[in-house]
Amino acid sequence: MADPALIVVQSADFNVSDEIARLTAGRTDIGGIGSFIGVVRGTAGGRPITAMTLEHYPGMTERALSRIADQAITRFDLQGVTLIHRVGALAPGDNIVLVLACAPHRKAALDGTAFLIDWLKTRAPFWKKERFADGTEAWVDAREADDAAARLWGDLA
Amino acid sequence: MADPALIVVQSADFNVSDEIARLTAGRTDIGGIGSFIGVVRGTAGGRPITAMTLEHYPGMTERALSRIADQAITRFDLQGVTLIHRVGALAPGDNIVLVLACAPHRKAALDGTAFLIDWLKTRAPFWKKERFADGTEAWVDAREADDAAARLWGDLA
Amino acid sequence: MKLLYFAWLRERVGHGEESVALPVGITTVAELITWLRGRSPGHDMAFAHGRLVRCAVNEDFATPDTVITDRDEVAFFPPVTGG
Amino acid sequence: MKLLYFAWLRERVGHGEESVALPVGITTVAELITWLRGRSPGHDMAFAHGRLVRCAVNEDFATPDTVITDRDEVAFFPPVTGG
Repeated sequence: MADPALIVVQSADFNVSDEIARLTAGRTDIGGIGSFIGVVRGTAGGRPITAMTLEHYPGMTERALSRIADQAITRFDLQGVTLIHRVGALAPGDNIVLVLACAPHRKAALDGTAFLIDWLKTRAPFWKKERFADGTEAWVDAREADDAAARLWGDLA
Repeated sequence: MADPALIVVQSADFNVSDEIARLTAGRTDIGGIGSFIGVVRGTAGGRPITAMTLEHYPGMTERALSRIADQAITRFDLQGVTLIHRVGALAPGDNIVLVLACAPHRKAALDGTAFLIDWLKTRAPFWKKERFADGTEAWVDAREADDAAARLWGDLA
Repeated sequence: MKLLYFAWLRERVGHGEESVALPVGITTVAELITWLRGRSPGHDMAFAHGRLVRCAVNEDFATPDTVITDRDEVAFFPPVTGG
Repeated sequence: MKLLYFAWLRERVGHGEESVALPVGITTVAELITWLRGRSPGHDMAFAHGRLVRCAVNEDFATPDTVITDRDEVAFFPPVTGG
Protein backbone atom coordinates (compact mmCIF):
# COMPACT_ATOMS: atom_id res chain seq x y z
CA MET A 1 0.00 0.00 0.00
CA ALA A 2 1.32 3.42 -0.93
CA ASP A 3 1.39 6.02 1.82
CA PRO A 4 -2.22 7.21 1.88
CA ALA A 5 -1.67 10.35 4.00
CA LEU A 6 -0.91 13.77 2.52
CA ILE A 7 0.54 16.06 5.21
CA VAL A 8 1.11 19.74 4.42
CA VAL A 9 2.07 22.72 6.59
CA GLN A 10 1.89 25.95 4.59
CA SER A 11 1.14 29.66 4.86
CA ALA A 12 -1.02 29.66 1.70
CA ASP A 13 -4.73 28.90 1.72
CA PHE A 14 -6.06 25.57 0.44
CA ASN A 15 -8.87 24.76 -2.00
CA VAL A 16 -11.15 22.04 -0.64
CA SER A 17 -12.41 20.83 -4.03
CA ASP A 18 -8.86 20.55 -5.36
CA GLU A 19 -7.78 18.57 -2.31
CA ILE A 20 -10.75 16.20 -2.59
CA ALA A 21 -9.97 15.70 -6.29
CA ARG A 22 -6.33 14.96 -5.46
CA LEU A 23 -7.35 12.48 -2.73
CA THR A 24 -9.87 10.57 -4.84
CA ALA A 25 -8.42 10.88 -8.36
CA GLY A 26 -8.89 7.77 -10.49
CA ARG A 27 -10.54 5.74 -7.71
CA THR A 28 -13.97 4.10 -7.70
CA ASP A 29 -13.65 2.24 -4.39
CA ILE A 30 -14.42 5.26 -2.18
CA GLY A 31 -17.95 5.54 -0.79
CA GLY A 32 -17.66 8.54 1.51
CA ILE A 33 -15.42 11.51 2.22
CA GLY A 34 -15.55 13.19 5.62
CA SER A 35 -14.11 16.64 6.06
CA PHE A 36 -13.51 19.27 8.69
CA ILE A 37 -12.36 22.85 8.10
CA GLY A 38 -11.31 25.02 11.02
CA VAL A 39 -11.78 28.77 10.53
CA VAL A 40 -10.53 31.88 12.40
CA ARG A 41 -13.43 33.39 14.33
CA GLY A 42 -13.75 37.16 14.63
CA THR A 43 -14.05 37.14 18.41
CA ALA A 44 -12.31 35.47 21.35
CA GLY A 45 -13.90 35.49 24.77
CA GLY A 46 -16.39 38.01 23.44
CA ARG A 47 -13.67 40.49 22.30
CA PRO A 48 -13.16 41.29 18.60
CA ILE A 49 -9.88 40.07 17.14
CA THR A 50 -8.19 41.57 14.10
CA ALA A 51 -5.53 38.95 13.39
CA MET A 52 -4.22 35.54 14.40
CA THR A 53 -0.66 34.24 14.13
CA LEU A 54 0.04 30.50 13.93
CA GLU A 55 3.47 29.35 15.13
CA HIS A 56 4.69 25.76 14.83
CA TYR A 57 7.68 23.50 15.46
CA PRO A 58 8.96 22.58 11.97
CA GLY A 59 9.93 18.95 11.72
CA MET A 60 8.04 17.81 14.78
CA THR A 61 4.80 19.12 13.26
CA GLU A 62 5.04 16.90 10.18
CA ARG A 63 6.16 13.98 12.36
CA ALA A 64 3.21 14.40 14.75
CA LEU A 65 0.69 14.82 11.90
CA SER A 66 2.01 11.74 10.10
CA ARG A 67 1.70 9.68 13.25
CA ILE A 68 -1.87 10.88 13.87
CA ALA A 69 -2.79 10.12 10.24
CA ASP A 70 -1.26 6.62 10.39
CA GLN A 71 -3.18 5.87 13.58
CA ALA A 72 -6.45 7.00 11.99
CA ILE A 73 -5.85 5.00 8.81
CA THR A 74 -5.19 1.82 10.80
CA ARG A 75 -7.97 2.34 13.33
CA PHE A 76 -10.75 3.22 10.86
CA ASP A 77 -9.39 1.39 7.79
CA LEU A 78 -9.34 4.65 5.85
CA GLN A 79 -8.54 4.71 2.12
CA GLY A 80 -6.84 8.09 2.34
CA VAL A 81 -6.20 11.08 4.57
CA THR A 82 -5.29 14.72 3.88
CA LEU A 83 -4.11 17.06 6.65
CA ILE A 84 -3.29 20.66 5.72
CA HIS A 85 -2.49 23.18 8.46
CA ARG A 86 -1.72 26.82 7.81
CA VAL A 87 0.92 28.83 9.69
CA GLY A 88 1.78 32.53 9.80
CA ALA A 89 -0.56 35.53 9.76
CA LEU A 90 -4.30 34.90 9.36
CA ALA A 91 -7.40 37.09 9.56
CA PRO A 92 -10.95 36.41 10.82
CA GLY A 93 -12.77 34.17 8.33
CA ASP A 94 -9.53 32.60 7.06
CA ASN A 95 -9.14 28.84 6.89
CA ILE A 96 -6.78 27.31 9.50
CA VAL A 97 -6.90 23.56 8.95
CA LEU A 98 -8.33 21.00 6.53
CA VAL A 99 -8.95 17.37 7.46
CA LEU A 100 -10.12 14.87 4.83
CA ALA A 101 -10.74 11.15 5.41
CA CYS A 102 -12.17 8.72 2.87
CA ALA A 103 -13.48 5.18 3.32
CA PRO A 104 -15.84 2.71 1.66
CA HIS A 105 -18.65 3.69 4.07
CA ARG A 106 -19.66 6.88 5.82
CA LYS A 107 -19.19 5.85 9.45
CA ALA A 108 -15.45 5.23 9.06
CA ALA A 109 -15.02 8.44 7.06
CA LEU A 110 -16.83 10.56 9.66
CA ASP A 111 -15.31 8.88 12.71
CA GLY A 112 -11.87 9.14 11.11
CA THR A 113 -12.39 12.86 10.49
CA ALA A 114 -13.40 13.49 14.12
CA PHE A 115 -10.48 11.42 15.44
CA LEU A 116 -8.00 13.31 13.25
CA ILE A 117 -9.07 16.80 14.32
CA ASP A 118 -9.43 15.81 18.00
CA TRP A 119 -5.88 14.41 18.07
CA LEU A 120 -4.41 17.18 15.93
CA LYS A 121 -5.72 19.72 18.46
CA THR A 122 -3.98 18.02 21.38
CA ARG A 123 -0.82 16.49 19.84
CA ALA A 124 0.38 18.63 16.94
CA PRO A 125 2.79 21.45 17.93
CA PHE A 126 0.94 24.58 16.77
CA TRP A 127 0.31 27.69 18.86
CA LYS A 128 -2.13 30.52 18.17
CA LYS A 129 -1.65 34.15 19.14
CA GLU A 130 -4.59 36.52 18.85
CA ARG A 131 -4.41 40.27 18.27
CA PHE A 132 -7.37 42.14 19.67
CA ALA A 133 -9.02 45.24 18.25
CA ASP A 134 -7.44 47.32 21.05
CA GLY A 135 -3.94 46.31 19.87
CA THR A 136 -3.14 43.87 22.67
CA GLU A 137 -2.02 40.33 21.91
CA ALA A 138 -2.42 37.06 23.79
CA TRP A 139 -1.49 33.44 23.27
CA VAL A 140 -4.55 31.20 23.12
CA ASP A 141 -4.92 28.94 26.15
CA ALA A 142 -5.23 25.22 25.55
CA ARG A 143 -8.78 24.07 26.18
CA GLU A 144 -9.35 21.30 28.70
CA ALA A 145 -12.32 20.32 26.50
CA ASP A 146 -9.87 19.44 23.70
CA ASP A 147 -7.91 17.07 25.92
CA ALA A 148 -11.16 15.47 27.02
CA ALA A 149 -12.30 15.02 23.40
CA ALA A 150 -9.02 13.35 22.45
CA ARG A 151 -9.08 11.07 25.52
CA LEU A 152 -12.46 9.70 24.42
CA TRP A 153 -10.62 7.89 21.63
CA GLY A 154 -8.27 6.16 24.10
CA ASP A 155 -4.47 6.31 24.06
CA LEU A 156 -2.58 7.22 20.91
CA ALA A 157 0.32 4.85 20.32
CA MET B 1 -33.05 34.37 12.06
CA ALA B 2 -33.08 33.81 8.30
CA ASP B 3 -33.58 30.23 7.16
CA PRO B 4 -30.09 28.80 7.47
CA ALA B 5 -30.66 25.62 5.42
CA LEU B 6 -29.99 25.37 1.69
CA ILE B 7 -31.80 22.32 0.24
CA VAL B 8 -31.16 21.34 -3.39
CA VAL B 9 -32.15 18.28 -5.44
CA GLN B 10 -30.49 18.35 -8.85
CA SER B 11 -29.06 16.15 -11.59
CA ALA B 12 -25.94 18.32 -11.99
CA ASP B 13 -22.79 17.82 -9.96
CA PHE B 14 -21.88 20.22 -7.14
CA ASN B 15 -18.63 22.01 -6.32
CA VAL B 16 -17.72 21.67 -2.65
CA SER B 17 -15.59 24.83 -2.46
CA ASP B 18 -18.33 26.90 -4.07
CA GLU B 19 -20.90 25.54 -1.62
CA ILE B 20 -18.67 26.24 1.38
CA ALA B 21 -18.10 29.79 0.09
CA ARG B 22 -21.84 30.28 -0.34
CA LEU B 23 -22.53 28.94 3.18
CA THR B 24 -19.91 31.07 4.93
CA ALA B 25 -19.81 34.24 2.78
CA GLY B 26 -19.30 37.42 4.75
CA ARG B 27 -19.33 35.70 8.16
CA THR B 28 -16.63 35.71 10.83
CA ASP B 29 -18.59 33.90 13.55
CA ILE B 30 -18.05 30.39 12.14
CA GLY B 31 -15.35 28.26 13.77
CA GLY B 32 -15.78 24.94 12.01
CA ILE B 33 -17.37 23.39 8.93
CA GLY B 34 -18.15 19.70 8.88
CA SER B 35 -18.81 17.97 5.59
CA PHE B 36 -19.74 14.60 4.15
CA ILE B 37 -19.73 13.63 0.47
CA GLY B 38 -21.28 10.36 -0.63
CA VAL B 39 -19.81 8.83 -3.80
CA VAL B 40 -20.93 6.04 -6.18
CA ARG B 41 -18.69 3.01 -5.62
CA GLY B 42 -17.67 0.84 -8.56
CA THR B 43 -18.81 -2.41 -7.00
CA ALA B 44 -21.88 -3.67 -5.12
CA GLY B 45 -21.73 -6.93 -3.21
CA GLY B 46 -18.41 -7.61 -4.93
CA ARG B 47 -19.86 -7.20 -8.45
CA PRO B 48 -18.73 -4.38 -10.75
CA ILE B 49 -21.40 -1.80 -11.52
CA THR B 50 -21.43 0.43 -14.60
CA ALA B 51 -24.16 2.91 -13.64
CA MET B 52 -26.49 4.02 -10.88
CA THR B 53 -29.88 5.70 -11.21
CA LEU B 54 -31.29 7.84 -8.42
CA GLU B 55 -35.09 8.17 -8.29
CA HIS B 56 -36.91 10.43 -5.83
CA TYR B 57 -40.33 11.70 -4.79
CA PRO B 58 -40.39 15.37 -5.84
CA GLY B 59 -42.01 17.58 -3.24
CA MET B 60 -41.72 15.10 -0.40
CA THR B 61 -37.94 15.02 -0.86
CA GLU B 62 -37.51 18.75 -0.25
CA ARG B 63 -39.99 18.57 2.62
CA ALA B 64 -38.14 15.69 4.29
CA LEU B 65 -34.72 17.30 3.80
CA SER B 66 -35.94 20.63 5.20
CA ARG B 67 -37.32 18.89 8.26
CA ILE B 68 -34.07 16.97 8.83
CA ALA B 69 -32.06 20.19 8.43
CA ASP B 70 -34.29 22.12 10.86
CA GLN B 71 -33.93 19.34 13.43
CA ALA B 72 -30.14 19.39 13.10
CA ILE B 73 -29.95 23.20 13.35
CA THR B 74 -32.01 23.20 16.54
CA ARG B 75 -30.35 20.19 18.13
CA PHE B 76 -26.73 21.20 17.48
CA ASP B 77 -27.22 25.00 17.33
CA LEU B 78 -25.79 25.06 13.81
CA GLN B 79 -25.09 28.36 12.06
CA GLY B 80 -25.92 26.94 8.63
CA VAL B 81 -26.64 23.72 6.72
CA THR B 82 -26.36 22.76 3.05
CA LEU B 83 -27.93 19.55 1.70
CA ILE B 84 -27.48 18.77 -2.00
CA HIS B 85 -28.65 15.43 -3.37
CA ARG B 86 -28.26 14.39 -6.98
CA VAL B 87 -30.87 12.43 -8.96
CA GLY B 88 -30.83 10.73 -12.36
CA ALA B 89 -28.04 8.77 -14.02
CA LEU B 90 -24.67 8.55 -12.23
CA ALA B 91 -21.47 6.63 -12.84
CA PRO B 92 -18.91 5.07 -10.45
CA GLY B 93 -16.85 7.84 -8.84
CA ASP B 94 -19.65 10.42 -9.22
CA ASN B 95 -20.80 12.48 -6.24
CA ILE B 96 -24.23 11.57 -4.86
CA VAL B 97 -24.78 13.81 -1.86
CA LEU B 98 -23.18 16.77 -0.08
CA VAL B 99 -23.81 17.61 3.57
CA LEU B 100 -22.34 20.78 5.11
CA ALA B 101 -22.86 21.96 8.69
CA CYS B 102 -21.18 24.95 10.32
CA ALA B 103 -20.99 25.99 13.96
CA PRO B 104 -18.81 28.05 16.31
CA HIS B 105 -16.97 24.90 17.46
CA ARG B 106 -15.98 21.65 15.81
CA LYS B 107 -18.02 19.18 17.88
CA ALA B 108 -21.37 20.67 16.86
CA ALA B 109 -20.27 20.90 13.22
CA LEU B 110 -19.12 17.26 13.11
CA ASP B 111 -22.03 15.84 15.14
CA GLY B 112 -24.46 17.86 13.01
CA THR B 113 -22.90 16.45 9.83
CA ALA B 114 -23.22 12.86 11.07
CA PHE B 115 -26.81 13.42 12.23
CA LEU B 116 -27.78 14.91 8.86
CA ILE B 117 -26.42 12.07 6.73
CA ASP B 118 -27.71 9.37 9.11
CA TRP B 119 -31.24 10.79 8.98
CA LEU B 120 -31.12 11.59 5.27
CA LYS B 121 -30.31 7.94 4.60
CA THR B 122 -33.38 6.70 6.49
CA ARG B 123 -35.99 9.46 6.00
CA ALA B 124 -35.46 11.13 2.62
CA PRO B 125 -37.36 9.48 -0.28
CA PHE B 126 -34.54 8.51 -2.66
CA TRP B 127 -34.03 5.09 -4.25
CA LYS B 128 -30.95 3.75 -5.98
CA LYS B 129 -30.90 1.28 -8.84
CA GLU B 130 -27.61 -0.30 -9.86
CA ARG B 131 -26.70 -1.57 -13.32
CA PHE B 132 -24.13 -4.36 -13.25
CA ALA B 133 -21.40 -5.05 -15.77
CA ASP B 134 -23.40 -8.06 -17.06
CA GLY B 135 -26.34 -5.78 -17.98
CA THR B 136 -28.66 -6.76 -15.15
CA GLU B 137 -30.19 -4.13 -12.88
CA ALA B 138 -31.28 -4.24 -9.24
CA TRP B 139 -32.75 -1.81 -6.71
CA VAL B 140 -30.47 -1.31 -3.74
CA ASP B 141 -31.82 -2.86 -0.54
CA ALA B 142 -32.16 -0.63 2.49
CA ARG B 143 -29.47 -1.39 5.05
CA GLU B 144 -30.56 -2.29 8.55
CA ALA B 145 -27.30 -0.64 9.67
CA ASP B 146 -28.64 2.69 8.40
CA ASP B 147 -31.77 2.44 10.51
CA ALA B 148 -29.65 1.54 13.52
CA ALA B 149 -27.36 4.54 12.94
CA ALA B 150 -30.33 6.91 12.74
CA ARG B 151 -31.95 5.42 15.86
CA LEU B 152 -28.82 6.24 17.87
CA TRP B 153 -29.83 9.90 17.63
CA GLY B 154 -33.27 9.19 19.15
CA ASP B 155 -36.62 10.03 17.59
CA LEU B 156 -36.91 12.67 14.90
CA ALA B 157 -39.82 15.02 15.56
CA MET C 1 -57.45 10.30 -4.85
CA LYS C 2 -53.95 10.59 -6.37
CA LEU C 3 -51.71 7.52 -5.99
CA LEU C 4 -47.95 7.49 -6.58
CA TYR C 5 -45.58 4.52 -6.85
CA PHE C 6 -41.78 4.62 -6.72
CA ALA C 7 -38.84 2.29 -7.46
CA TRP C 8 -39.81 -1.39 -7.75
CA LEU C 9 -43.41 -0.70 -6.70
CA ARG C 10 -43.70 1.55 -9.77
CA GLU C 11 -42.20 -1.16 -11.97
CA ARG C 12 -44.57 -3.84 -10.68
CA VAL C 13 -47.72 -1.69 -10.86
CA GLY C 14 -46.66 -0.61 -14.36
CA HIS C 15 -46.98 3.15 -13.90
CA GLY C 16 -45.90 5.81 -11.43
CA GLU C 17 -49.17 7.64 -10.95
CA GLU C 18 -52.90 6.98 -11.11
CA SER C 19 -56.13 8.58 -9.96
CA VAL C 20 -58.76 6.46 -8.23
CA ALA C 21 -62.12 7.14 -6.63
CA LEU C 22 -61.84 5.95 -3.04
CA PRO C 23 -64.65 3.44 -2.38
CA VAL C 24 -66.95 4.15 0.54
CA GLY C 25 -65.84 2.29 3.65
CA ILE C 26 -62.11 2.51 2.99
CA THR C 27 -60.66 4.89 5.58
CA THR C 28 -57.10 3.74 6.34
CA VAL C 29 -53.87 3.01 4.47
CA ALA C 30 -54.16 -0.70 5.32
CA GLU C 31 -57.67 -0.88 3.85
CA LEU C 32 -56.52 1.01 0.76
CA ILE C 33 -53.70 -1.51 0.16
CA THR C 34 -56.09 -4.47 0.47
CA TRP C 35 -58.42 -2.86 -2.08
CA LEU C 36 -55.58 -1.90 -4.46
CA ARG C 37 -54.30 -5.50 -4.59
CA GLY C 38 -57.49 -6.43 -6.45
CA ARG C 39 -56.98 -3.85 -9.20
CA SER C 40 -54.43 -5.84 -11.27
CA PRO C 41 -51.89 -8.67 -11.00
CA GLY C 42 -49.22 -5.92 -11.00
CA HIS C 43 -50.76 -4.19 -8.01
CA ASP C 44 -51.09 -7.53 -6.25
CA MET C 45 -47.40 -8.29 -6.86
CA ALA C 46 -46.34 -4.79 -5.77
CA PHE C 47 -47.94 -5.20 -2.36
CA ALA C 48 -47.17 -8.92 -1.93
CA HIS C 49 -44.26 -8.17 0.41
CA GLY C 50 -46.06 -5.75 2.69
CA ARG C 51 -43.19 -5.61 5.16
CA LEU C 52 -41.09 -3.87 2.47
CA VAL C 53 -43.71 -1.28 1.51
CA ARG C 54 -43.58 2.24 2.96
CA CYS C 55 -46.33 4.83 2.60
CA ALA C 56 -46.59 8.62 2.66
CA VAL C 57 -49.85 10.57 2.87
CA ASN C 58 -49.59 14.14 1.56
CA GLU C 59 -45.78 13.85 1.60
CA ASP C 60 -45.51 12.75 5.24
CA PHE C 61 -44.59 9.23 6.32
CA ALA C 62 -47.72 7.26 7.24
CA THR C 63 -48.54 3.97 8.97
CA PRO C 64 -51.14 1.27 8.14
CA ASP C 65 -53.71 2.91 10.42
CA THR C 66 -53.23 6.45 9.05
CA VAL C 67 -56.65 7.81 8.06
CA ILE C 68 -57.11 8.83 4.41
CA THR C 69 -59.73 10.72 2.41
CA ASP C 70 -60.47 11.06 -1.30
CA ARG C 71 -58.57 14.36 -1.45
CA ASP C 72 -55.23 12.89 -0.26
CA GLU C 73 -52.08 12.15 -2.23
CA VAL C 74 -50.91 8.67 -1.18
CA ALA C 75 -47.49 7.34 -2.21
CA PHE C 76 -46.11 3.81 -1.91
CA PHE C 77 -42.41 2.96 -2.10
CA PRO C 78 -39.70 0.64 -0.72
CA PRO C 79 -37.49 1.61 2.25
CA VAL C 80 -35.39 4.60 1.14
CA THR C 81 -31.80 4.15 -0.06
CA GLY C 82 -30.47 7.65 -0.75
CA GLY C 83 -27.35 9.32 0.56
CA MET D 1 22.71 20.30 23.06
CA LYS D 2 20.22 22.22 20.94
CA LEU D 3 17.38 23.91 22.82
CA LEU D 4 14.21 25.30 21.20
CA TYR D 5 11.52 27.51 22.71
CA PHE D 6 8.08 28.23 21.24
CA ALA D 7 5.19 30.66 21.80
CA TRP D 8 5.32 32.45 25.17
CA LEU D 9 8.30 30.42 26.34
CA ARG D 10 10.25 31.84 23.40
CA GLU D 11 9.11 35.36 24.27
CA ARG D 12 10.12 35.01 27.92
CA VAL D 13 13.50 33.40 27.22
CA GLY D 14 14.14 36.08 24.60
CA HIS D 15 15.11 33.81 21.70
CA GLY D 16 13.82 30.68 19.97
CA GLU D 17 16.98 28.63 19.84
CA GLU D 18 20.24 28.22 21.75
CA SER D 19 23.09 25.73 22.07
CA VAL D 20 24.30 24.71 25.50
CA ALA D 21 26.88 22.23 26.82
CA LEU D 22 24.98 19.86 29.07
CA PRO D 23 26.68 19.88 32.52
CA VAL D 24 27.79 16.54 33.90
CA GLY D 25 25.19 15.06 36.21
CA ILE D 26 22.15 16.38 34.39
CA THR D 27 20.44 13.38 32.82
CA THR D 28 16.68 14.11 32.74
CA VAL D 29 14.32 16.79 31.42
CA ALA D 30 13.42 17.80 34.98
CA GLU D 31 17.08 18.31 35.91
CA LEU D 32 17.65 20.29 32.70
CA ILE D 33 14.77 22.65 33.54
CA THR D 34 16.11 23.28 37.05
CA TRP D 35 19.52 24.11 35.60
CA LEU D 36 18.08 26.30 32.80
CA ARG D 37 16.16 28.45 35.31
CA GLY D 38 19.49 29.74 36.58
CA ARG D 39 20.69 30.93 33.16
CA SER D 40 18.73 34.22 33.09
CA PRO D 41 15.69 35.94 34.61
CA GLY D 42 13.91 35.24 31.29
CA HIS D 43 14.59 31.51 31.56
CA ASP D 44 13.44 31.57 35.17
CA MET D 45 10.19 33.31 34.19
CA ALA D 46 9.63 30.95 31.26
CA PHE D 47 9.70 27.90 33.51
CA ALA D 48 7.98 29.51 36.51
CA HIS D 49 4.66 27.83 35.70
CA GLY D 50 5.98 24.32 35.22
CA ARG D 51 2.50 22.86 34.95
CA LEU D 52 2.04 24.75 31.67
CA VAL D 53 5.35 23.71 30.09
CA ARG D 54 5.49 20.81 27.64
CA CYS D 55 8.68 19.21 26.34
CA ALA D 56 9.76 17.25 23.27
CA VAL D 57 13.06 15.40 22.93
CA ASN D 58 14.13 14.83 19.33
CA GLU D 59 10.63 15.81 18.13
CA ASP D 60 8.78 13.32 20.37
CA PHE D 61 6.74 14.35 23.41
CA ALA D 62 8.75 13.81 26.60
CA THR D 63 8.08 13.75 30.35
CA PRO D 64 10.08 15.16 33.29
CA ASP D 65 11.91 11.86 33.72
CA THR D 66 12.82 11.40 30.05
CA VAL D 67 16.56 10.79 29.80
CA ILE D 68 18.59 13.27 27.72
CA THR D 69 22.12 13.44 26.35
CA ASP D 70 24.27 16.22 24.94
CA ARG D 71 23.39 15.19 21.37
CA ASP D 72 19.61 15.66 21.80
CA GLU D 73 17.34 18.41 20.49
CA VAL D 74 15.11 19.50 23.38
CA ALA D 75 12.11 21.78 22.81
CA PHE D 76 9.96 23.56 25.39
CA PHE D 77 6.51 24.99 24.64
CA PRO D 78 3.02 25.57 26.09
CA PRO D 79 0.15 23.12 25.58
CA VAL D 80 -0.61 23.09 21.86
CA THR D 81 -3.52 25.13 20.43
CA GLY D 82 -3.63 24.31 16.71
CA GLY D 83 -6.54 23.13 14.61
